[in-house]
Amino acid sequence: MTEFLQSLIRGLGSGSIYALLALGFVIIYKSTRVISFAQPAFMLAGAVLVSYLAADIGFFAAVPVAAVLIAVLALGVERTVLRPMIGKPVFVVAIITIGVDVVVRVVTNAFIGLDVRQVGDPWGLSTVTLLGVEVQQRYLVMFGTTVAVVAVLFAFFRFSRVGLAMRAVAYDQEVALAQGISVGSVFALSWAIAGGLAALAGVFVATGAGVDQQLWVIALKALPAIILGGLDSLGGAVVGGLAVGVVESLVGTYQGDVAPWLGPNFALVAPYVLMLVVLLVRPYGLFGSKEVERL
Amino acid sequence: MLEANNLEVVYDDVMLVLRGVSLRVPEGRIVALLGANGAGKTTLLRALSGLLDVHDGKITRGRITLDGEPIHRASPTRIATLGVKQALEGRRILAELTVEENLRIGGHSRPRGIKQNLDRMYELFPRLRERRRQSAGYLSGGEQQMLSIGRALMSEPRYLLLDEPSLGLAPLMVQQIRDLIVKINAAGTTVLLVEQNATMALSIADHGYVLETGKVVMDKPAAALLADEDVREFYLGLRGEATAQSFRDVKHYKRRKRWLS
Amino acid sequence: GDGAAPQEGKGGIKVDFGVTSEPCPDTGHSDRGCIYLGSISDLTEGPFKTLAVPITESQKAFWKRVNDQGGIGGYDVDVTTHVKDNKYNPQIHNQVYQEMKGKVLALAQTLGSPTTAAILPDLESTQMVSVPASWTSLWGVEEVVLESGANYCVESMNSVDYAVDELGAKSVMAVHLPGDYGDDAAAGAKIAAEKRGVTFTNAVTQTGQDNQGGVIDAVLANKPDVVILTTGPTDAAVIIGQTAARGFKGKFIGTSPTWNQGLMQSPAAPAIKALYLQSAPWKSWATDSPGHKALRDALPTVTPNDGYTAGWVWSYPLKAALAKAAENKDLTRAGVLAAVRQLDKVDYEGMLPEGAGNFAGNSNDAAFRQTLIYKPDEQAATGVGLVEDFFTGPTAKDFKFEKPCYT
Amino acid sequence: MKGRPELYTSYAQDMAFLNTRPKRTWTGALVVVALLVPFAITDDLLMLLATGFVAAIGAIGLNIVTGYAGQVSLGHAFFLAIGAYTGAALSGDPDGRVLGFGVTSLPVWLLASGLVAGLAGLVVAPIAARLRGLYLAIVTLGLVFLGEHVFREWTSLTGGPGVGRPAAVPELFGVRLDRPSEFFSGPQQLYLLMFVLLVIFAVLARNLVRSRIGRAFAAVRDRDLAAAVIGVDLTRYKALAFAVSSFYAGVAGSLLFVVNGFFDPGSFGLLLSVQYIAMVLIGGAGTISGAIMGALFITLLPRITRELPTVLPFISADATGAVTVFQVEAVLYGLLIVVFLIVEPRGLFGIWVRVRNYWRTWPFSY
Amino acid sequence: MSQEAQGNVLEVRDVTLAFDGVTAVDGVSFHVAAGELFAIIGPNGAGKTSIFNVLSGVYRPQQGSVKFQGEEVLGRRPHKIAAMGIARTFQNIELFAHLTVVENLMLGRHNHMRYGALAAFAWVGRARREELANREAVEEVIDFLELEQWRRLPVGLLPYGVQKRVELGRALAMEPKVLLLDEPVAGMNVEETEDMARFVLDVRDELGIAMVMVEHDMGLVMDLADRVMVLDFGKPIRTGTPAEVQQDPDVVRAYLGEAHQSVGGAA
Ligand SMILES: Nc1ncnc2c1ncn2[C@@H]1O[C@H](COP(=O)(O)OP(=O)(O)OP(=O)(O)O)[C@@H](O)[C@H]1O
Ligand SMILES: Nc1ncnc2c1ncn2[C@@H]1O[C@H](COP(=O)(O)OP(=O)(O)OP(=O)(O)O)[C@@H](O)[C@H]1O
Ligand SMILES: [Mg+2]
Ligand SMILES: [Mg+2]
Repeated sequence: MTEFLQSLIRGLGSGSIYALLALGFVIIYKSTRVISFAQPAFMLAGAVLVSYLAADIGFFAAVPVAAVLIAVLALGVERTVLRPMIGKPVFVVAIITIGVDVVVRVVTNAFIGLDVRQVGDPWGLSTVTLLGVEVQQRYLVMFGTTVAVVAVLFAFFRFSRVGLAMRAVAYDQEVALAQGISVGSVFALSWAIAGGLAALAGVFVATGAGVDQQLWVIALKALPAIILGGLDSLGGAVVGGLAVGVVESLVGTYQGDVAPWLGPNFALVAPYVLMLVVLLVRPYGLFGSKEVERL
Repeated sequence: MLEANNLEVVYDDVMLVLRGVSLRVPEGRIVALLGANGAGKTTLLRALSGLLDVHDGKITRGRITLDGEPIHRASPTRIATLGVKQALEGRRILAELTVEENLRIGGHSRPRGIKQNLDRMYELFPRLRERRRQSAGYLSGGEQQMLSIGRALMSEPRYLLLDEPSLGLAPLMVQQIRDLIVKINAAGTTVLLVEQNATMALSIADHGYVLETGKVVMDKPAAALLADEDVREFYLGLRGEATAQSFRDVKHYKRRKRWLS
Repeated sequence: GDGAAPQEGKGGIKVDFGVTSEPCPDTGHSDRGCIYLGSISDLTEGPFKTLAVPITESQKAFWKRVNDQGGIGGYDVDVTTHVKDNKYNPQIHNQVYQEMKGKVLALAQTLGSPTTAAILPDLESTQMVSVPASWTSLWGVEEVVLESGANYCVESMNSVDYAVDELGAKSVMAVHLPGDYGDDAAAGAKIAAEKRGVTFTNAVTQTGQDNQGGVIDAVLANKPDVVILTTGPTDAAVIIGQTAARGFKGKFIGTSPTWNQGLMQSPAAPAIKALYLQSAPWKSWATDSPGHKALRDALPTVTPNDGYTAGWVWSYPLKAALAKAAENKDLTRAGVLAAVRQLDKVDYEGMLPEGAGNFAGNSNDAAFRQTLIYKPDEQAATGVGLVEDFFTGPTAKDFKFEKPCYT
Repeated sequence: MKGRPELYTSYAQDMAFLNTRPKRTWTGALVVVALLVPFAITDDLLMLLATGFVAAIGAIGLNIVTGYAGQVSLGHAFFLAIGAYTGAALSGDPDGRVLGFGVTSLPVWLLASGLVAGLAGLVVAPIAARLRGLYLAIVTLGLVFLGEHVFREWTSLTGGPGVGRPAAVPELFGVRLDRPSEFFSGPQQLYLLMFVLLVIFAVLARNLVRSRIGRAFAAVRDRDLAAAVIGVDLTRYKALAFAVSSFYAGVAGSLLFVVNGFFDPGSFGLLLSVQYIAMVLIGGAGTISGAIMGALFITLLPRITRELPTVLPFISADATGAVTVFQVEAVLYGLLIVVFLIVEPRGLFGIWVRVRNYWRTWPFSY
Repeated sequence: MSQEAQGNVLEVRDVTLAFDGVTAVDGVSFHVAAGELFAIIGPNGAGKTSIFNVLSGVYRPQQGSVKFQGEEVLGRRPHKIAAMGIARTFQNIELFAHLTVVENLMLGRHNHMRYGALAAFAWVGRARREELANREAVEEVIDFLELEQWRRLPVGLLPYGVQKRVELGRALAMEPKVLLLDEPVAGMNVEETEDMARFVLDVRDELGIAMVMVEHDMGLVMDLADRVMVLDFGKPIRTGTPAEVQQDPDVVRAYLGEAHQSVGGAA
């Protein structure tokens, strides 16, 4: 039982990173219908930035500063590269974000240098005991942060005009423009938020062992998460992220005994299996909104 | 006054669609804009509301002024906040949003009045009230048309550019829309009305323009247009005598008269 | 098509590919000819960039020193004109190799084993002698490949022997990345474990900090006395840190690419200091030997890193082969390969012990079988301090190398 | 219909494969040039072009499902992999380290690779038919990850990651095409082989897309509900698009590494799928010639970026400095894709159309 | 012409279709005789398009039956129904915007060709023969609807009125037995409406195809239709000849409004 609980809690821990990452993807998707493949690069850039800043201004100051700086970077990218693409086919835009990812990542890599860098977080690998289970402190912090971020975003989308405007922009930019919504500002805002979230997630990923070039790969875990949850649902991103984390962890713990024939490291692809199963039942994920179809 | 002067519009850098159009929409009036399909009516509205960009269109010559201020370089967002609002051709409702969300979007540039305006729209279109929580995409064609007009009215624009509002509406509903246009005009909204239903449009307009392949070929008070031979024949379907002829008799190819081509 | 018939070059030496009578671009020795060597390395995005960049830089310094000391048979050696990035991808590796193939005499570096495997048939058919930047046991049986020091297989055998003899291990576990890098090490560990009669378990993992959950569980479930670790540095930090945090008390011995001195600052540092040992094919940066000293003198400003050491050590056999070929008046590809066949020892200037660098004998006779053990040490230049000098464990001593360990 | 300005005297002429004179002239000229190229350039470039031709076959396949039928698939790498392993295993050495059956005849393993991959496509199709847009894209991406897992584990087939296995053996009528013969070098022969195969598969694809099946694909893409109402069986045509596209992927996969001679399971990741999507988009979705142009562009791009710094003198050619030439190359790769798509979102085909229209209407712009 | 004698092509009996909360079609029954032009009118949202969607298999009603030439239609998938011989046009034009006029019409003939994927790859032989034969058929439709000058253009670029005509052409190319027209002249000017009226009459008189037409242009409906059914809130409130329907006070109140008198008027 404790084995199960521990596995579950570890899953929720890493799941909260995936959730944060997934939120970034969802925010951009909600307002532009594009999956931004530049998120991994922003995540890496955020972690690297903190690794430089933390030495001077301390971890807790460095994280918000880095999040803001990466948000500004994302804004710049939006302004120069994405703005001209308003109204162009989304898949072309998605490929452009891949180009952006390459550029940002290569430049960031140059700043990583040859040694693994550290973000200097205060938690390290220390643990606390909760309900008789040892839990890493950093996981608790991540979980808390994710909850807080989601609460803020929810409020933002629920109670501000901007939330609805974002959705309108996503579905039909001309209509949005005709209503006096500034499509450009909506794009900029969503990229900035997504950039900030990516930076935050990057820092959390790096609290474990440090920053190296391969850190960005983790961002791909957000893909099954957003599909599971439904591409345009904030709540879905969180549920999806946590589900991916938990499935990965539980499968990792038990698959070796239950189904060894699936091969080692099956846990890493288990989220995709889960995703497939969910989509067979719900083609728009758990909470995604359905496309309207009528003649 | 909303005014276009000698406007030239090109799509995709190659398609010259408006060839020097001038048009005046004086404050407080209803101006009708008639013309065959493809004449450039929608293009003119897009130019006025700044939405050409989305369609790869450009104003290559001429200017547009709102109360004397040039606005042909302004962003659509800015033009909308100045109170010039276009109800897009073809309904263009946001299918995935609910009916009410569609209306709220319409009120984006006037957040304070949203509550009242919602009530106003539901009063005008009771059908929309019934369907308010439903995805707008499932509405019937005519209901979508109502939603599209309602959405445009949500921001209480000073200038309302209506692109074929009667399209797909039942006769009774067409009358209601006509009355509605008169009503909002009386309440202070200036209207530029693009219509295929010329009878309806000219019956309420003060002034009318006829557009043919990108040029204004007639520019007269509505009453004068109603009396014009050609307009009667080609836009109202009336020939000589006051009664419409039956569609059963139009068996033979009719030579089209054009002012220009 | 490509093709160059042997011709008479400078100093009456026979040459074909990649050797010119014109001087090298920027050595300033206008009286000498130039030997062009190619380098294909992982220089931007790939997983081994942090080793590859120092290796490449160090080799540049190595050959500059060779040129400064008079070059080879009236020629300077150029290793900067034909450097390419392979992104650790076999296809790209092959493409850039094809690009430089007709313009170089030999390869001063071909980084990675799957990447090198992609060009191996071509290396053989064109008699292109090359220096690998990897330690797989496959190279022992390939005569065009000039490996130095012990391979992963030997290194792990020695680590297991060390674990049994010095740490009293009764059980060992190999935790490694897939591919011949990891597989070779795991194979060596397995051979040694069988020979020494200790329990052996095997766990494959993947790179990525969040992907280590499976092996962490496996280590905790098996509780081996010693884990032979063959992963990337951050993977290692996660594995060591997390297992220690969850109560694991066994030791880890990692192969060389597993280590990065940046780990000393990581949250896992306490665990690493307590549990980690590192095996190595040669001595680290700060060692007192003529070769090491020359290396440090050649690169006075860099942050110490044993990537530099590796690049430097690996270059000696090629230098020896070129010198021998020049002596034979035959700097053609075939001539260099013939020279390699005559090399029964190489002077590593003390960086490897006497007897290293035998390319003349069969693979079993030629195999180098000595390894060192280091442990984390904050004071040391590259973060590790020596624990056990060059030794050959009983397993490696008796093992017959006739084919790669992992097949 | 007689006497129209196009001067067609029958529908057969109008519907012919190359129905205008410029099309015929251009295509003929291109073929001649392509056949002369191997005698004019170096082997490494030939090998690159040969790889580009193979990629073009794969890109045509992806274009069929994505550009024509509108089903965006990020799973192409998976089907390429199936083809690559089928071809390699069938033609592999029976006594080798990895699975091999010794069937070295190229037509046999080529067809088999296509069929096996096509079959895999059919199996996936029912799931795909339920999904739309990015949901489909990411689910097919899931295939790639699942495939990677399988190929990693199935080492007796794949040799395992980081080890790999030899690629399929290109033997035609008992002659090994990758080895030099009396008249040609290996790369020359491979170049010609791949070119001929590309021409064959491009013609077949072109025929398909102008047939009732191709029209049905386009209908499904533009508006699937309306397509159903006029009589197109959606499930069937979505499945067919997947199957045909996978068949092409299988064929391309089996050939893809023949030039290199060697591949490892790490090759079939997300990146490969993305590259193929990029080929289709950069070439111009929904055109066969666009797919070919896109494939050549993406295949040659790294080479171009490797050459660029040598003509830009301010970039140090140093591998180790603060800004290395390799970082510049990598950045250029990304930048070129970005700039290219911003300037011409319709891709190379769009540029071609623009150029053509320009000359057609020259000297009048409108 | 005696409709009873010729038998009914289409028989709709007691069809009810509800979406959560909305009953779009409520116990609708009607029949269409061979060669008849049957019109359905009614206020916006009355359920007219929904009936079409039921007939063409897009919606599945909760109850009722639809017999086409004696065969049950309900429960079949849309493409099967199309193959049986029911074609339609759409309220919002549903052409394939990127394809040319010819290609759109050829799509209408999708089910008149039988060759499969393998034949398509090769193109010679059967595929070629069928393509050519069907191309001839399509050109006849193009001729019939006077679409020559647009044939090669992508339909997305065509004027609205022409697109509506192309849509009619695509339906005709299917060689249906029953044609469903959903607001064929909406958004058209007088001129184009007249053209369309002429085509509709030609379809009936020259091709003898039975039609069901939904339309808000009362002039057109009253002039052309043989019989009219009026729908309100999903329920039929009156079925009869145009003259009968026009006089019905319920119809006037629910649908026409007082002003219609000046527009209508059959010859
Ligand atoms: N985005 C565009 N790109 C290119 N050409 C366009 C575009 N939009 C419209 N056109 C062309 O411009 C001309 C005028 O179109 P416009 O839509 O303004 O006409 P309209 O008078 O509103 O017609 P309708 O009554 O059909 O709405 C037409 O010939 C049309 O084909
Ligand atoms: N798929 C659906 N889901 C929910 N409600 C629907 C759906 N389809 C139609 N409806 C509802 O059913 C009613 C009838 O719609 P329908 O489209 O049949 O009307 P109509 O008679 O064609 O009207 P119009 O003349 O305006 O086109 C409408 O109120 C509409 O909102
Ligand atoms: Mg218009
Ligand atoms: Mg309707």
